[in-house]
Amino acid sequence: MTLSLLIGLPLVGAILVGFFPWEKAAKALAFLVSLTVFIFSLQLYLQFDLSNAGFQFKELYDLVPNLGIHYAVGIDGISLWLILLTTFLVPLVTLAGFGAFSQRGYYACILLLESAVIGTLVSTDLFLFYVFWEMMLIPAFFLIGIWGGENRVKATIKFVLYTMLGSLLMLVALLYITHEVKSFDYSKIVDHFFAEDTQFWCFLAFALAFLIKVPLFPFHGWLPEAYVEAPAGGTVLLSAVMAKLGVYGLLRFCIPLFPDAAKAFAPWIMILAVVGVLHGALMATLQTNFKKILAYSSLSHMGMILLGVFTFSLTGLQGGVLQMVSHGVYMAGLFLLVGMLYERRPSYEMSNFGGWAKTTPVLATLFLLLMAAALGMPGLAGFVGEILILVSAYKANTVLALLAISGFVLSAWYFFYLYGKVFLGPTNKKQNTVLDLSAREIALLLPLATAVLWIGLSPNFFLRPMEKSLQANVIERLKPAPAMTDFAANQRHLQEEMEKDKKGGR
Amino acid sequence: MTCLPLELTALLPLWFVVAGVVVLLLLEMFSKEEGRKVLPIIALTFLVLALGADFSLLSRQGMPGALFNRSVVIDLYSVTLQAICLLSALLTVLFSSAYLKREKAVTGEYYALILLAAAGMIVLVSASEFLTLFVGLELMSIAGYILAGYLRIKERSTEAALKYFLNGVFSSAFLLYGIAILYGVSGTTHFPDLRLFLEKNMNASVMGFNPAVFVQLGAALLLAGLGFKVALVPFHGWAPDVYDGSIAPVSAFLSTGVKAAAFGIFARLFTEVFGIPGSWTAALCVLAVLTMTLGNLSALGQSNLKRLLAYSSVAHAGYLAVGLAAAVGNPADSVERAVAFYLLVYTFMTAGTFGWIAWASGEGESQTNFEDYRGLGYRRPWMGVALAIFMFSLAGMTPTAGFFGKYFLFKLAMDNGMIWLTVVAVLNSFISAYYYLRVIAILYLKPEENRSFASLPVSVGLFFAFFLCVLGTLVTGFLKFPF
Amino acid sequence: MLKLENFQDVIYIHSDWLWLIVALPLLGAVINGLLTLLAARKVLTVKPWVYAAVACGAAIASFIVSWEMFLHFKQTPDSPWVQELFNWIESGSFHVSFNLELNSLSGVMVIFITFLSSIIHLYSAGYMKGDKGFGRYFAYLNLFLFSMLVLVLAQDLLVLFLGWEGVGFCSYLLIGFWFEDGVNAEAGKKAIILNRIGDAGFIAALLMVFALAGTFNFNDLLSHKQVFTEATATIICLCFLFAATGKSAQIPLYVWLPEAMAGPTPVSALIHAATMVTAGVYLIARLHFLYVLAPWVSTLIAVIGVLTALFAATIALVQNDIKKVLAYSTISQLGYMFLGVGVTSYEAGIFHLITHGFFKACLFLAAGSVIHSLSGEQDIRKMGGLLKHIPVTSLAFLMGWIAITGILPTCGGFFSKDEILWKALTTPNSIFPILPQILYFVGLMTSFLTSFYMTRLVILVFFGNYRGDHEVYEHLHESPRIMTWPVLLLGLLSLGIGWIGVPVAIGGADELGRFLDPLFHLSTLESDALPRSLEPMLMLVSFAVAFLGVTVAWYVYSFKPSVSKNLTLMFAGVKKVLDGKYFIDEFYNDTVVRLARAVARWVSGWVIETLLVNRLVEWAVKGISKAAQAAKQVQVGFVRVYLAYVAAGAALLIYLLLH
Amino acid sequence: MELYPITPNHYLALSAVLFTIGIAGVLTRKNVFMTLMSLELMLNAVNLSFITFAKVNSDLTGHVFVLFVVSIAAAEACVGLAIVIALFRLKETVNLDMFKSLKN
Amino acid sequence: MLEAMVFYILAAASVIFGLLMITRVNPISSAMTLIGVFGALAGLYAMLNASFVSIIQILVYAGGIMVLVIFVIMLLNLHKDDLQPMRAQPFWVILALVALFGTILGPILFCVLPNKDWTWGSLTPDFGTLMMVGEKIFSDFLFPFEILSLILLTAVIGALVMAKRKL
Repeated sequence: MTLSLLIGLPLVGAILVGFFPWEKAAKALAFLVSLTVFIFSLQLYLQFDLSNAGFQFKELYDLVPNLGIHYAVGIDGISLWLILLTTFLVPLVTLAGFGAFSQRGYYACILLLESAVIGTLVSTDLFLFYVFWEMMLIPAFFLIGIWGGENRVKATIKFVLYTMLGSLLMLVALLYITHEVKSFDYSKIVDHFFAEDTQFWCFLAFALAFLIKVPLFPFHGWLPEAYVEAPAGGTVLLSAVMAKLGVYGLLRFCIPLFPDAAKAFAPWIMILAVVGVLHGALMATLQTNFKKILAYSSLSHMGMILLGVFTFSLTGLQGGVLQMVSHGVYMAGLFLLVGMLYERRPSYEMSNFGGWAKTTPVLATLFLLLMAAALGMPGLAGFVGEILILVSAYKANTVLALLAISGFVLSAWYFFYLYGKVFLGPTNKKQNTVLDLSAREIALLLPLATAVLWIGLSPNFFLRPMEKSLQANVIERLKPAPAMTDFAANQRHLQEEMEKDKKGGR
Repeated sequence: MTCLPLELTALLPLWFVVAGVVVLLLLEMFSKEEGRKVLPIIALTFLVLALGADFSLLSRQGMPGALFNRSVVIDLYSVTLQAICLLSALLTVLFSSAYLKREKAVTGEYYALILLAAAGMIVLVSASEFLTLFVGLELMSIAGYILAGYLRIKERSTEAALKYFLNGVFSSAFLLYGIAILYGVSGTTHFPDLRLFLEKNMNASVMGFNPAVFVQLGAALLLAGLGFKVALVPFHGWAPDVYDGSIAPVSAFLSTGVKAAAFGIFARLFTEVFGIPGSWTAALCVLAVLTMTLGNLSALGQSNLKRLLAYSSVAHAGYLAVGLAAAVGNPADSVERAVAFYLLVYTFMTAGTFGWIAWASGEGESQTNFEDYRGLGYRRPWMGVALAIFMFSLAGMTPTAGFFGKYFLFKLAMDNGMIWLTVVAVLNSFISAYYYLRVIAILYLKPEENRSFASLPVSVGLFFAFFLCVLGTLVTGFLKFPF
Repeated sequence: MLKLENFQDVIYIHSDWLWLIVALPLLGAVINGLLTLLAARKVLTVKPWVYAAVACGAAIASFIVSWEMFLHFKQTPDSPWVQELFNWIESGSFHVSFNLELNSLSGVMVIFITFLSSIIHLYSAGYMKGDKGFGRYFAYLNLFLFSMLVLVLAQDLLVLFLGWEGVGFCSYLLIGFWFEDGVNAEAGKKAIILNRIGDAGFIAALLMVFALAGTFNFNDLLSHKQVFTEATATIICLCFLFAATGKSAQIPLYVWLPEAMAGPTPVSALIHAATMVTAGVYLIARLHFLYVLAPWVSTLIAVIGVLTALFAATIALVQNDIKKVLAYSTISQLGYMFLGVGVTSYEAGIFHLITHGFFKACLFLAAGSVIHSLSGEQDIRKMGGLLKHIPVTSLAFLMGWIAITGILPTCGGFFSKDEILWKALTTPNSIFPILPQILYFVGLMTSFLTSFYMTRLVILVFFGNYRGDHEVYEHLHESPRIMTWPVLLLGLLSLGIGWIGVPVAIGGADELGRFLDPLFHLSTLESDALPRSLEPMLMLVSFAVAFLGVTVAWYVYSFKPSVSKNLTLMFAGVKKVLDGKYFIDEFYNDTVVRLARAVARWVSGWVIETLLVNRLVEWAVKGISKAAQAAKQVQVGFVRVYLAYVAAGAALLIYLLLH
Repeated sequence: MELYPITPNHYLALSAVLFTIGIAGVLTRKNVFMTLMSLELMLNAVNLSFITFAKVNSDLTGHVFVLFVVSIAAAEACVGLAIVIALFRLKETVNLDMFKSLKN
Repeated sequence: MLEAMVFYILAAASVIFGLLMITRVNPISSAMTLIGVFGALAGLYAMLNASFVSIIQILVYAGGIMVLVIFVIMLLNLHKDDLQPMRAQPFWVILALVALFGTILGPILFCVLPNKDWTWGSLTPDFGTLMMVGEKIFSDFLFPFEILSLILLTAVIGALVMAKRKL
C-alpha cells in the first residue's frame, strides 16, 4: 500500500490544490502535501530489506484484464534512492516557489509531476510504466510553457517533441515485445529471450527514449533552451529528477531486457558519453548566461553517469547511481540558487552581476559549497561517484577514462569563471538594495547542503542498499546466464534457424 | 418490458428518437417564440431515453441478435455504437442550444434533423443487410447535408452543404454499384450469407467462373463509398471544407456521430464479411498511410483552429483505418472492440473541441484563428485546461484516453506483424503532437491587447457538456469495458 | 601522565587521539564560519578578538597535541601510529577507509606545519586588524590548516587527495580574499585552475594505481610494490610529478604563484611559501618507493627542480615588488627541494623544506610588517633606509636574509642547501653520467643569484635613503608587537633550525636525517662517488659562492648605483626578457589558452552544437513544413476537384484490388 | 462477347457505359444542374445492373433495391435543389467553380 | 432475334441520349435528353421482366424528378455565363477519360465480364409484378421500408429549412 500512497498522495494533492478556493493558501497546502509525502517515503528506507535483491513493497491489481495490463508496482535498491531523492526535492522546490509564484496551477503541476515520476520509478508493469513515463510530460510542458521565461513556448514544445519522438518509438518496441511475450509483466519479459535482431531494434528504440531524456550527447538539442527558460523549480525537476529517469530506464529496461544488444552498444554509448562530457564542459565555457553554464555542466555530468553505468561493473554502476543522487542534490541546489538570484535581479547574464559575495554572503557561501560539490571536491557529494565511475571506466577503457578526466579540469574552468563573474569582483552601485537570503530560502537550502556533505562523507550509507539489486538485476542479467540450460540454448538455436529461414524465404 | 415483442424492445432507442422527431415537429408547428426554449430540452429528453434504452440493452444478458428478417442485428457491437452516436447527438444538442440562441437561429427542425440523423445512424450501425445499410446511410447523410447548410444565410455554410451533398451522392452511387455487383455475384444482400459465399468461393474457381474478381470489384467500390463517409484520403476532399464551413456544433456532429456510425458499419463489413484474406488488406494499408500522413501534414500548416481540427479528424480516420487494415488475422471482436473504443474516445475529445470552438469563437464564429485565443488560458483557466486536455488526448498522450485508443489500434497492427504500418502511424502521431501542443501554447501566450474573454458565458448545458467530454477523455482509458 | 611504563598503552592511547590534530582546526573553521555568517545576517555581533581567539586557539591547540604525540612517537619511530577513523567508500573491490597515520615523515611535517601556522595565526591577528573580513579570514585559514594536516596525515592516496584539493581550494579563497578587486579574484582563479590541471594528473595516477594494485593505501602499495613494472611506475610517477609541479609551482605550471601574492601577506607566508607549495615535495617523498622504480622520472624531477631554481632566481633579479621577489625566490627554493628529492635524497629535500619554511615565512612576515608600516606600499623603489625606522622588523628580515643566502655558515638554510648540492653531485645517475656535475654547478650558480637578489632586496629596502612618498613617510611606524614578536621568533628559529640536520661529515649528528632514514633508506641511492671527506670543502665552495654574490650585490647597489644602471643599459635586451618573466604567461595565453578557446568555440560550439545537433533537426523541420505546405495545396476548394479525387481514388482502389 | 444472343453481360456493359457517361458529366460540367442530372444518370445505370442481376439470380431483391433507390434519389434531388436555390440566393449563380470560399 | 434488335435500339438510344445530355449547353435541353434516357431504360427494364419497376421509372423519374428539375431551372432564370458551352479544358478531359476507362468501364468490360458467361435464372411468370414485389417489400424489407418514410420526411424538412425565406 505504501507505494500506491506515494503515487496517490501527490495526485490527490494536485487535484486538491488545483481546486483549492483560496489561492493564497494553495501553495501552503502543496508544501504540506509534498512534505507529508517525503516523511511518508522515509518509511521505504526504514522498512527496506537489504538482503533482498528483488522487488519489495509489491502490489498487483488488474487494470485492463482482457489485455493483461496490471497495476503492478515494487521497488528495489535502484529505485529506492531515486524515489527518496524525488520526494526529498519536491518540498524544497515547492517552498522555493513561494517567492515567485502564487498560482494554484504551478503547485498542482509540481505535485502531478511528482506523482508521475514516482509512478514511473515503481511500476513493474511495462504498460503502466509507459503511462506514467509519458504522463510526466504534461505537467512539465505546463511548468515550462506557462511559468517559463521569454521564449518559453519554443523551448517547451521543443522539449516535449524531442521526448515524445523517443517515447513513441519506445511504444512501438513495447508493442512488439509485449506482442512476442504476451505479457506486460516485467519479470516475465525480463526472463524471456529475444532474438538478436529483435534485441537490436528494441534496444535502439528504448535507448533512444531514455537517452533523449537524460540527455546523452547528440540528443541534447532541447536541453539548453528548456533548462534556461524553465522556472527555477521546473529546471530543478528537469535536471535533478527527470534526467535521472532516463538513466533509470536504461538500468531497469534496456540493459536487462536486451543484454546482448546492450553489450554490443556499450562501447558506442561510452564514447558518446565521453564526448558529451567534453562537449558539455566546453560549451559551458563559452556561455555568458550562467543558467546555461549550469545546463551544459549538467549535460557533462550526465555523460559521466552514463559512462559509469555502461561499464557494467558493480563499481561503475554504483558510482553511476550514487552520482545520480548527488547530481540531483547539488544541481537542485545550484538551480534553486540561480532562481533566487533571478528573483533579486531578473537576468541570467553574468555581465549584470558581480561582487554579490559582498551583498549576499550567505547566498555566496551556499553557492560555493554546492559548486564545490559539483566540482568533485573530495569530501563532498560529487567526488565519490566520480571516482568510482572513473576507476571502473579506466578498467573498461583506458583512453575514455583519461579523456573524461579533462572534464574535471574544464569544470573548474567554467565554475570558477561563473563564481568570479557573479560573486566576486567590484560591486556595482545598483545592488546595494539587494537582500540576502531570507529565512525561508536558507531553510530550504540547508537540507541540500547537509545532503551534499552526507553523501560526500558517508557514501556507504547510500551504496549499501543498491549493491545487491544492481548485482542481481543488472550484472547477472548481462552474464551469458547459467540459468540458460541446454533446453534454452536449443530454443535459441532453433529461433536463429527460423530467422535464417525467414530471411531465405524472402 | 419483456411483455413487448422483441422487435420493439430491441430497437427501443430508435423508436425513442423517432418519437422525439415527431414531438419536436409538432412543437415547432404549434409553439410561439417562448416555446422554443424547451426544444433542446425535449431533444435531450428523448436522446437520454434512447441512451437509457441502450444501457439497459447492454446490461442485460444475451443480445437479441438478428431481427426483422435479419435486416438488422442487435449485438453488443451495434448497441455500443448506437450509444456512441446518441452520445454524439446529445453533446451536439447541448452545444447547439447556446450557440443557436447566440446566432438567433433556433428552430425545431434543427433538433428534428439531428434526431433524424441519429435515427439514421442507429439503423446504419445495426444494419445486417445492404438495403438497410443503404437506407440508414442515406437517412443519416441527407439529414447531414441539411445540417451542414443549416445557417444558410452564411455562404460558407451553404457552400459546405453543396460540397457535402455532391460528394455524398457521387460516392453513394459508387457504393450502390458495389452493392449491386456483390448482390449480383452472390445473390444475397445479407452479410452472414455473403460471408458464407465468400468463404466458399473466394479461392474456388468453378469452371472458368472466378467470383473473386467480382467480389474484389464490389469491395473496391464499397470501399470507395464508405471511404467517402469516413473521409479517407483520397475521398476526403469534402471533409475539411465541410467541417470548416458548417456551424461548429454541426461540425462536431458530422465529425463524430456520422463518422462513428460510418466507421462502425465499415468495421463490421471488413471484419464480419471481408474478414478473410483478400487483396483489400493492402488497399486499406495504403488508404491508412495516405490518410494519416496527408491529414497531419495539412493540419501542420493551419492557423485556424476549426480547420486544424477538420484535418486532424481526417488524420484520426487514418488511425482507425490502421485498425481496419489489421482486421484480417485478428479476431473480429478484438478489432470491433478497438474501433468502438477509439470512436468513443474520439467522440469525447473531438466533439469537446468543436464545442469549445463553438463557445470561444463568439458572435458569428468571428474568432477561430489561434491568435484570437492568446492568453485565454489566463482569463478563463478552466476552459483553457479543458481544451488542453482535449489536445493532449488528441495527441495521444497518457494518461488521457486518446493514448489508450491509439494503443489498442496500433496493437492490432503489431499483432498482425505490420511493424512498418505501426511505425508510420506512430511517426504521424508524433507530427500531430506538434500542432496540438502549439494550440495549448497559444492559450498561455501573453495577450497583446487584453481581449476580455469574460463576455463568453458558460451556460449550465454547456458546462455539463464540457464536463462530460473532459471526464470521458480522462477516465475512459481506465474503465473496464463490457466488451 | 607520560609516566606510563608500557609503550603499547601509550601508543594505544595516543593513536586514538590522532584525529584531534585535524579536528581542532576544522572545529575552529566551522565556529568562525558560522559566527561570520551569523554576524553578516546581523543575528549577533562578534568582537574581532573572538575570531582571533578561536582560530589561534585551534591552531595552537593542535600544535600542542601534535607535539605531545610526536614526543611519544619518537620513542618508537619505526612503528607508525595508525588511527582508523571510519570506512569511507566501499563498493565492490573498491575500498577506502579514512585512516590517519603518524610516521616519522608525517610527524615532522605535522609539527612543522602546526607550529608555523600557530605563529602566523598570531601574526595575522595583528596584520588583519580592522579588516571587514576578519572572521572569514580566520575561518579560511583554519580550514586550510585542516586540509593541510589531512594531506600530511593521510594513510591513503584518496584521503591525501582530499587534503590536496582542500588546500588548493582554501588557497583560492585566500588569494581572492579581497575579492572586490577584480585582479585578486583573477589571481585566485588562475591559481586554482592551474592546480586543477595538475590534479588531472593526480587523478590519472590514482586510476592507474588502483587498476594495478587495487588499493590506495600507502602501506599496501608498499607491500605490493612488485605489481609495478618500471614502465607503469614511470607513467604513474610522471602523472604524480605533473600534479606536484602544479601544487609546488614548478616548471611548467609555476605561473600562478607570483600572482598568488595578491592574497594577504600572512597567507603568502603560510600557504605560498611554507606549507602548501611544499605539498608536491611531500607527495614525492611519500611515494619514494614508487619513484625509486622510475629512475627516469627522478632524473626529470632533478632537472626540473634545478632549472626552475635557476630560472626563477634570474627573474627575481629584476623584480621590484618586495613580495614578488620573495615569491620568485620561493619558486627557486622549491626547485632546490625538487632537486633534492630528484636525486633520491629525500631527507635532504624534507630538510630544506623545513628550513626554507622557517626563513621564508620569516621573510614574508617581515615583508608584511614592512608593507604594514609603509601603509600598503610594496614597491622597493619607494623604500630604503627603513633600518632606523623599523628596527625590529628589519632585524628579523636580516636574519631571514642570512638564513636564505647562507653566508653565515651553520645558519639557516646553509646545511640543507649544502646537503642537497652534495647529494646532487655525488649521487650517480645511471641515465646521464654527466648529469650530477651539471646539477651541482647550476645549483651553485643559483645560490650565487639567490644571495645576489636577496642582498639587492635588503639594500634597497633597509639601507640608503628613503625614496618613497612624503605622507607615507609621515605615518611610518613600527608594527604592533603581536606582529613583530612572532617575526622575531621566526627569525631566531630560522637561524637555528639548521642544527636539526648538521651533516655527519663535519661532526654533526644529522638528527633529522637519522630520524627519517629508516623510512627512505631503501629507496635512496647510495652516493659513494666521492669520499665523505670532500664535503667540508664543497661547503666552503658554496659558502664562497654565496659570499661572492652578497659582496657583488653590496658593491653594485650600495656603493656604485651607476654600475647597475650601466648593467641594465648594457643588457637592455636581457633586462627586458627578465622583466617580462621570459614572457611565459604570454606564451601560455597565446598557445594553450587560445587553443582551448578555439576548440571550444569552433569544434564544440560550431561544428558539433550548431551543425550536428541543431542544424540537422532544423533541416528535418524545414522538410516537414515544406511537405505541409505542399499538402495544403491538395485542398483547392473546387468541388469538382474533390469529385475527381473520388473518381481517381475509386480507380486506384480497383487497381489495388484487382492487381 | 458476341452480339447475339443477348446475355446479362450486354446489360451490364450498357450499365457500365451509362455510369461512366454519368461520371464524365459530373466531372466536366460546371453547371450545378448538369451535375445533378449526371448523378441521376449514374444512379440509373446502377439500377439497370440491379435489375439485370435480379433476373440473373431470379430474385426480387434487386427490384426492391431499385424502388428504394428511385425514391431516395427523389429525396436527394429535392434536397439538392433546395441547397442550390439557397446558394443561388446568395451568389446569384449556379456555376460550381464560383463556390470556393472554403479552401486550404 | 427481335429481342436483340429491341435491346440494341434501346441501348443505343440510352447511350446517345446520355452523351447528348452531358454535352448540351442549355440545361433544359439536356433535361429533355435525360428524360429520353429514362424512357429507354424503362424499356430495358420491361425487357428484363421488371414491369412494375419500369412503370415506376417513368412515373417517378420522368414524371417527378425531371419536372422538379425543370421547374427549378425555370425558377432561377440563369445568366449567360451559366449557359456557356462546355469548353474542353485538357486537364478535365484527361481526367474524364481516366475516370471513364479507368474506373468502371475498363475493369468491367475487360477483366470482370469475361470472367463469367452469365445465364438468366429461371423465372416464374409473375416475376417482377407489383404483387410479388410488394410481398418482398413487406416481408423481407419491412424495416428498411419504414426507414424510407423517415428519409422522405427528412427530405421534406430539409427542403423546408433550406428554401424557406425566414430564419
